[in-house]
Amino acid sequence: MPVLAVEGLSVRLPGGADRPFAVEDLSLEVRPGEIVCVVGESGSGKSVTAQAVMDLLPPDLAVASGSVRYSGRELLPLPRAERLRLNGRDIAMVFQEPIAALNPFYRVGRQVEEVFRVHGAGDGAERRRRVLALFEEVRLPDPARVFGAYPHQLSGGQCQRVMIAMALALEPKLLIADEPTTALDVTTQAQILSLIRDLRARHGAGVLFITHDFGVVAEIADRIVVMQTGRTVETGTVASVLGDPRHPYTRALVAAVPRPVPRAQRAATDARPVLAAEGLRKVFARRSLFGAGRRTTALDGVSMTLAPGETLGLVGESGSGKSTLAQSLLRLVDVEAGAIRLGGDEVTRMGERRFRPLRRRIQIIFQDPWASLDPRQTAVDAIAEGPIIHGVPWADAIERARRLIAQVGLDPQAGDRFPHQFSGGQRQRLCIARALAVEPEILVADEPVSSLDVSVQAQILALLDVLQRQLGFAMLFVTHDLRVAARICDRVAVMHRGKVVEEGETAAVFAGPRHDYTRTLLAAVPGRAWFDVAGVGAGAGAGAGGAEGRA
Amino acid sequence: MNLRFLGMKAFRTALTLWLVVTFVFVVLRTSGDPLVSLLPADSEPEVIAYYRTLWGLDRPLPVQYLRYMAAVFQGDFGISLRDTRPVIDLVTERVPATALLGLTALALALMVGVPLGILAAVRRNTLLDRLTMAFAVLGFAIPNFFLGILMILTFSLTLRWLPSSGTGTPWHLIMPACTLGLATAGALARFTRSSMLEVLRRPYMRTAQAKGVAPGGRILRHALPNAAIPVVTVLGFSLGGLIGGAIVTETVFAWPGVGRLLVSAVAARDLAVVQGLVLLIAATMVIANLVVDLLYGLLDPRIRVASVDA
Amino acid sequence: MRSFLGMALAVLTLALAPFGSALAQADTRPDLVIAVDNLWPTMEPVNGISTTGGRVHPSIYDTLLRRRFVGDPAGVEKEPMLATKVEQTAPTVWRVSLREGVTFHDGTTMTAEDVAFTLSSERLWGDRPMAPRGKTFARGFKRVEATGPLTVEIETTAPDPTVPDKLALMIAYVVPKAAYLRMGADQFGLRPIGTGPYRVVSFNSGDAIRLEAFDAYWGGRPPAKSLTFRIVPEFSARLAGLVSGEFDFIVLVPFDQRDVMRRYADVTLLDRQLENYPMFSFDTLPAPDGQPANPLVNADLRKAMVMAIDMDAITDALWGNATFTPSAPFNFPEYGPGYFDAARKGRYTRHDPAQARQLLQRSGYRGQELRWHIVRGFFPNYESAAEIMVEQWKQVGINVQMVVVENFDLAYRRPFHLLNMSMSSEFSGDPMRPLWIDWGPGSNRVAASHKTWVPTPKFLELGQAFEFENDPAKRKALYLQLVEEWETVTPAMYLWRTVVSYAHKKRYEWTSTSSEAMRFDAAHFKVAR
Amino acid sequence: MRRLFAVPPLVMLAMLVLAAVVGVCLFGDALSPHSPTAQNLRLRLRPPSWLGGPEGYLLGTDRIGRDIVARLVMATRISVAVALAGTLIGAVIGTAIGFVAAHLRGWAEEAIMMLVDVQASLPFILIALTLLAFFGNSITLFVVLMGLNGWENYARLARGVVLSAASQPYAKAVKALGASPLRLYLRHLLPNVAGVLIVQFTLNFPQTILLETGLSFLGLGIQPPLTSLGQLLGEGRDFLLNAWWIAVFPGIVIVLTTLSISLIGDWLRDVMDPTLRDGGRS
Repeated sequence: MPVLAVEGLSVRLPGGADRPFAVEDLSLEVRPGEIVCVVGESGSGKSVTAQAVMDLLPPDLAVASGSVRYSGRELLPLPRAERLRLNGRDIAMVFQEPIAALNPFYRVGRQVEEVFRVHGAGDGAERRRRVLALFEEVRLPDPARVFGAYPHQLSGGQCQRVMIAMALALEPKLLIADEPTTALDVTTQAQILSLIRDLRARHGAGVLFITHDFGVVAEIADRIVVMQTGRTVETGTVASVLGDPRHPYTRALVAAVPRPVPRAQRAATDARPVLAAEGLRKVFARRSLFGAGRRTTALDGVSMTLAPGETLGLVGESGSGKSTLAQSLLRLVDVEAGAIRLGGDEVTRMGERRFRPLRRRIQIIFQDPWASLDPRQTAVDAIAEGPIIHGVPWADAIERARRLIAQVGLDPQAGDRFPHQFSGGQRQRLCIARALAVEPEILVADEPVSSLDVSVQAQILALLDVLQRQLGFAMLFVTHDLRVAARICDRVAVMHRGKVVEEGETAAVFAGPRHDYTRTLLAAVPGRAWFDVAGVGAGAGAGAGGAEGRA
Repeated sequence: MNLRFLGMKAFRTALTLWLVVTFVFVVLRTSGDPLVSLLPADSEPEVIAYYRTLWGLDRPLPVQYLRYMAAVFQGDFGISLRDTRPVIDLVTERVPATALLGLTALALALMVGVPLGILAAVRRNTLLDRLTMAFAVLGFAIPNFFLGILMILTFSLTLRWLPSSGTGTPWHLIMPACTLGLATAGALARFTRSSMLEVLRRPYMRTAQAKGVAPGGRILRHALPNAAIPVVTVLGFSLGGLIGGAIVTETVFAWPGVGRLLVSAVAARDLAVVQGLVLLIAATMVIANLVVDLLYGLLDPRIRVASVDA
Repeated sequence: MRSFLGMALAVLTLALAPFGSALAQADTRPDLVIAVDNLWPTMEPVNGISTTGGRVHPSIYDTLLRRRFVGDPAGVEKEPMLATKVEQTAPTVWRVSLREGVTFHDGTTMTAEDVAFTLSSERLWGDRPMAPRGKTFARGFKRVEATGPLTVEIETTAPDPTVPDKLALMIAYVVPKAAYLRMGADQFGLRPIGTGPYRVVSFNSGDAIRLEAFDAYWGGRPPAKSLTFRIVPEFSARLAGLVSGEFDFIVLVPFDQRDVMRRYADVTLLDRQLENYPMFSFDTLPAPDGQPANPLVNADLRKAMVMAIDMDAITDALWGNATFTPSAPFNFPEYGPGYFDAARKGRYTRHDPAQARQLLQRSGYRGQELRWHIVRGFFPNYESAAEIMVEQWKQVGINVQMVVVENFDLAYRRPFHLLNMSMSSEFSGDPMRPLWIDWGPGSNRVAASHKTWVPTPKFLELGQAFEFENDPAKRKALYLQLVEEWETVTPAMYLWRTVVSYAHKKRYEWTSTSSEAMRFDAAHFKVAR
Repeated sequence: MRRLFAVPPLVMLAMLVLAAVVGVCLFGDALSPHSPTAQNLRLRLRPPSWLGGPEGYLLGTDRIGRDIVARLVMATRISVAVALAGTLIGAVIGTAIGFVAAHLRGWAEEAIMMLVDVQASLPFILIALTLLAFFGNSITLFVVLMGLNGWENYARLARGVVLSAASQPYAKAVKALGASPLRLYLRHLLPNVAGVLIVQFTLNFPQTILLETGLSFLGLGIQPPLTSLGQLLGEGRDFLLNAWWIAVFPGIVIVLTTLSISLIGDWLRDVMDPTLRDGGRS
């Protein structure tokens, strides 16, 4: 008997939304010891499905029809109190943001213990012993110390292990994991995925695993459910869906996944670098109310150069200092030591007023397309602002802005709209247009595709590629995703704890990483085995889904 | 707890107080001759001159300032011009009454405002929420002297349930404390509500639900402690509101506290008393805010316990 | 053990109960609570001269003589108090004989030394007096001396017929010399000691002063067991407290609230005219250099302004028949038939808009703004009257702007054209104080920084003659001439006779005085049968 | 966006009240045949005409026979004007100071925030009371004082939102384009923090009206011959038992006005808070 059987489930959205149902006519099954992945892009309804199973839906969403059976027992007609009793005991859940999912007010040990307390299991000493055993099982270092720690004292990976321990506490038959690794670094993600696999084997629970990442799916899934705008488009075993996708949407998605296969380096130039940094150092001192201030060394003697027209990838996990480096090159962050040369100009300590005209030469695009545009400025105004600042007459600037809008693949008529009227991918196109409007020699792209759905991501990467070829700017591409770096960079520099640990041509680094850390990173790329097996080469990128392009 | 941090805070507090003293001194001494209004209108010039010398008002302003600062530093706030008693005595004899009134009002505000705020947040967008918030806003939309007088006319004059004014029994405390506390209760209710709403949206609240914690436990054990932390910061500001309100409330109910003293000292232009009171009130507020800061740190583990990973 | 103790206590209580009730029955006098608007911070009777202090003083202290209000609301007669006799032994010398066996609240016996000190230069009129505010009222004193155990001699610089009147003033509240010198004036003001019917048991100037019956009072057992003057600033609270029985007396019932008071059957409302007249003075002096010219230097404008006002109608509207506007300047009924004539009319003190317009025409006034400085709450209804008067002036084309300020310091800051003042008619049996002391060369109106006029030579000449004239007929003639000279200048206009309203529980019988003083001795207060 | 126009009924009511108040301020003269200073000493303390009072005096007369309607119109105008001017002064000064603090950082910011602390550590009524009593009450000083009330809130708020807005990618991008700080603050940050400041305005405005009312009670508010709602209320408080209409009508106007603005402010805050707007659905 399946531990979870969902049949014809529909969840209604409140009036005024873009569609009537968040989830429509969904059916799926999870058997004991099986990992079922629900895959889909944002807005596909995969999280809502998980919430419906655990009765965690936000108040404005309601199940309209269908059935949810847990070990054969129909859940939907049960009273709320009864369903609450199942939570944590029979069905447990792991969330996306592990630190935020833990209550900051309590020590984590107590929070795990609460599961026992709520469901009336064991006495105080017994509960503590069991929590420590769980911590041991999820491979938390020094369980006794972790027991007494507050969430903010632990890393994201440690918190996710605590969450998993919490979920496993009462040996539930069904574990729901809602994007459990999305907020984690790639190496941590690999560890958590292997932990979940192990635990499934040991406890025999069924796992409903929600993710947007086909790499992760390839790593962990037994069976796959692909969702698009609330509907199931394809289900099947991992081999059948990944190896032979039937539905066009699935096919497009699979094709859009960037492969960790480096592209060929373009002809190397030995021209003078447009940008060079030497021995950059930056320490962030955080003053705290109690206890001495903490100091974090973000940049520890970093040097780099960027040749005209090339793309340098800056790869590293969170906290490695890659964004600090990117922003310090634009003088958005002031370094404490070192030198930055922009073309022939030494700009490290140049006065802001003198530096301002030079800013035209180096531009930046950011990760979050939602926050990167002034919400009260139309697209055209935003793009024209740079040229106007640098002395281009208003009419010409507007003209140039409209041209750029077309050039980044948007309808020029859409230029009079405000940012909130665009989708995420479209906004990122606008950001690119804004940066390019001042005709920079260098474009710094700080994780430009990290928050985008995989199909959109592929389009943006393709766009950058095309634009770079047309306009010839050099690009510093900051990313945590080796697969993305492989697709777009001529050279990569790997950063770890404020230092560049390895640098070289992309293909060379991927083929023969010299530094241990680089090797760990490469090994942790999810779905490596699948990519190797599938052997899908480069160039399969663009063309996924027609939804993005025109506004 | 970090000594350097405490030292910094103490230094800032002292600096703030010094600014307050200086500000008040400069403003009051440059605003006119206190003697003219202090002495009767038909005082002889010699009499005025006599008192001017007696109180040192004939000296240059900088000298008066330095003398005043030196005295304040030694805990001497001068002699009341009107009352001919040490300011410190006058003030300290009034502090208990105001403290009693203010703390009762604060307790009342907490007991009414916080539960109402929680209730409104939990039942967000229901009729209950709307009514609670309308009540909370009404709490500070009514001028408190008017509320006080209406209460006197209702509960003392007409119903004869409560004494109209003055001190003595717990009954005397009811009307002034309600009058003074109502606005604060409203503010607390509103703040608690928004703080609760903020917390209720947090992912850890969903975690608690996923663990199977019952709604009551989620509110009391998970949401409330987190929501209480920002509410504590509001208490510091509420104190200012309470002291400001006490000025009016004490006058309405003939409550012999600091507020009444201030009103009469201002009317009589009793410089020394006004200066002393302003300093006292500022010191109370600054110290209260310091306490709130520390309390905030103690309540919030994220501040109390430094991170260990690095 | 505990229950045994409890039992014992219960038995003891029962055993003592009859004694307790007997003791209680022994003193059935009421504990009076008087709700006042404020209390002056010192009870030193001279430094504390004020409305809010003067209410309390007669309970703590006795004067040497005092005006008798029982049976005569005008209080023309003076009765002996601590002095049994006051005689003029020479044109400038007065001998005061003192009552025997008077005790102060601290148990000491009053002697001539105490009285001489009370009136001494050391305390009142020297160079560095302990109670400097006494100077005004001790004008002309030259020597005060104890000439026997119970006699005191007072010598003045010139013959002064008003010395007995001065002995009924606040300066003559007798204080104990030794205690006063030991404590100093300030400390004494906080822990006052007098010979009066009640002694102070606690005094907190921000809250209340509590007095207990002084059963060794020379005038017999006081009629109340205790007095508490408690500050209750809000009228509503005073009213509620009186009606509900928390208070026995309240002061300052606003005139318009008297109807409300009358709704309560067990409350007696009492209006009392005081010897005081609120007024305003015109600034008759040319503006200092650099300031716009003062149109009020023209007497015709001042007279026009007086005649433009229907003062009788205003007084009637604001006060009903509780008070009146004098029909001519300084024509005050409290001075008796010698100086008062109801039929006398002032030359300008009447409402005549036509003549006002004529005078205005002649004055050359061109609508300049005239600022009227008014201290907030200066006198009841003063601002209301001002608002009405400003309207009436507007009708004839005079542009007056009332400027309500917080205190006298602000009121005295120029430029102002009209300034609120009051004139007291107290002090002597004739209009010398209001007419000569308050308008003569030594007065604030002439000498202070906020001076508003310069007396004419004729006024000075008449005033000096008036001050020392002992013959009643000549004195009256001089008075009438002085008034006429004053009117030719018209440096001020007065509004009405001050009236205050008290309310108390009906079960009390109480006699008020023509000043703020509230007397609670046996002659003035008793509980009705 | 879609909920922006779904105004709750209570807020709708508040808006109507506010519109009525504005209407009274603009066209109030039509409401009464009498001038606010015209007196009729024979018609003192008369009840509203619909309660047997004299014809033409819809809300009765005051202690010197002036028409309450005319007084109320004048008082509402002055109170609203004073509160509006005061709040605006405070908003402009406070916001500017907050921007400057956020821009300068370092010790200058410390000094400014210290000044904010000083202001915040004194109940404002204390400052107002003292200054008015010692400097004398003039309408100019009064408006300036009302302006000083609450500037520290704007300064704190403006500094806070600017600091957080300045770390937003769009601000960084604009800076990277080479925009001057002035351009960044005025063209980009100010419009984006305006919402927060407007909400603060709706909190500050009723506070200013109530402060004026409290000062009037203590005798330090607007002085005759001008009048204000607080002045009318303070004046009328002794008449509650025999001429209640003097205090009750101004009281109603004060309560309704402050209540309405606060309700609208609360609603605006909810509407403008994006985290409250979307339930956080994935």
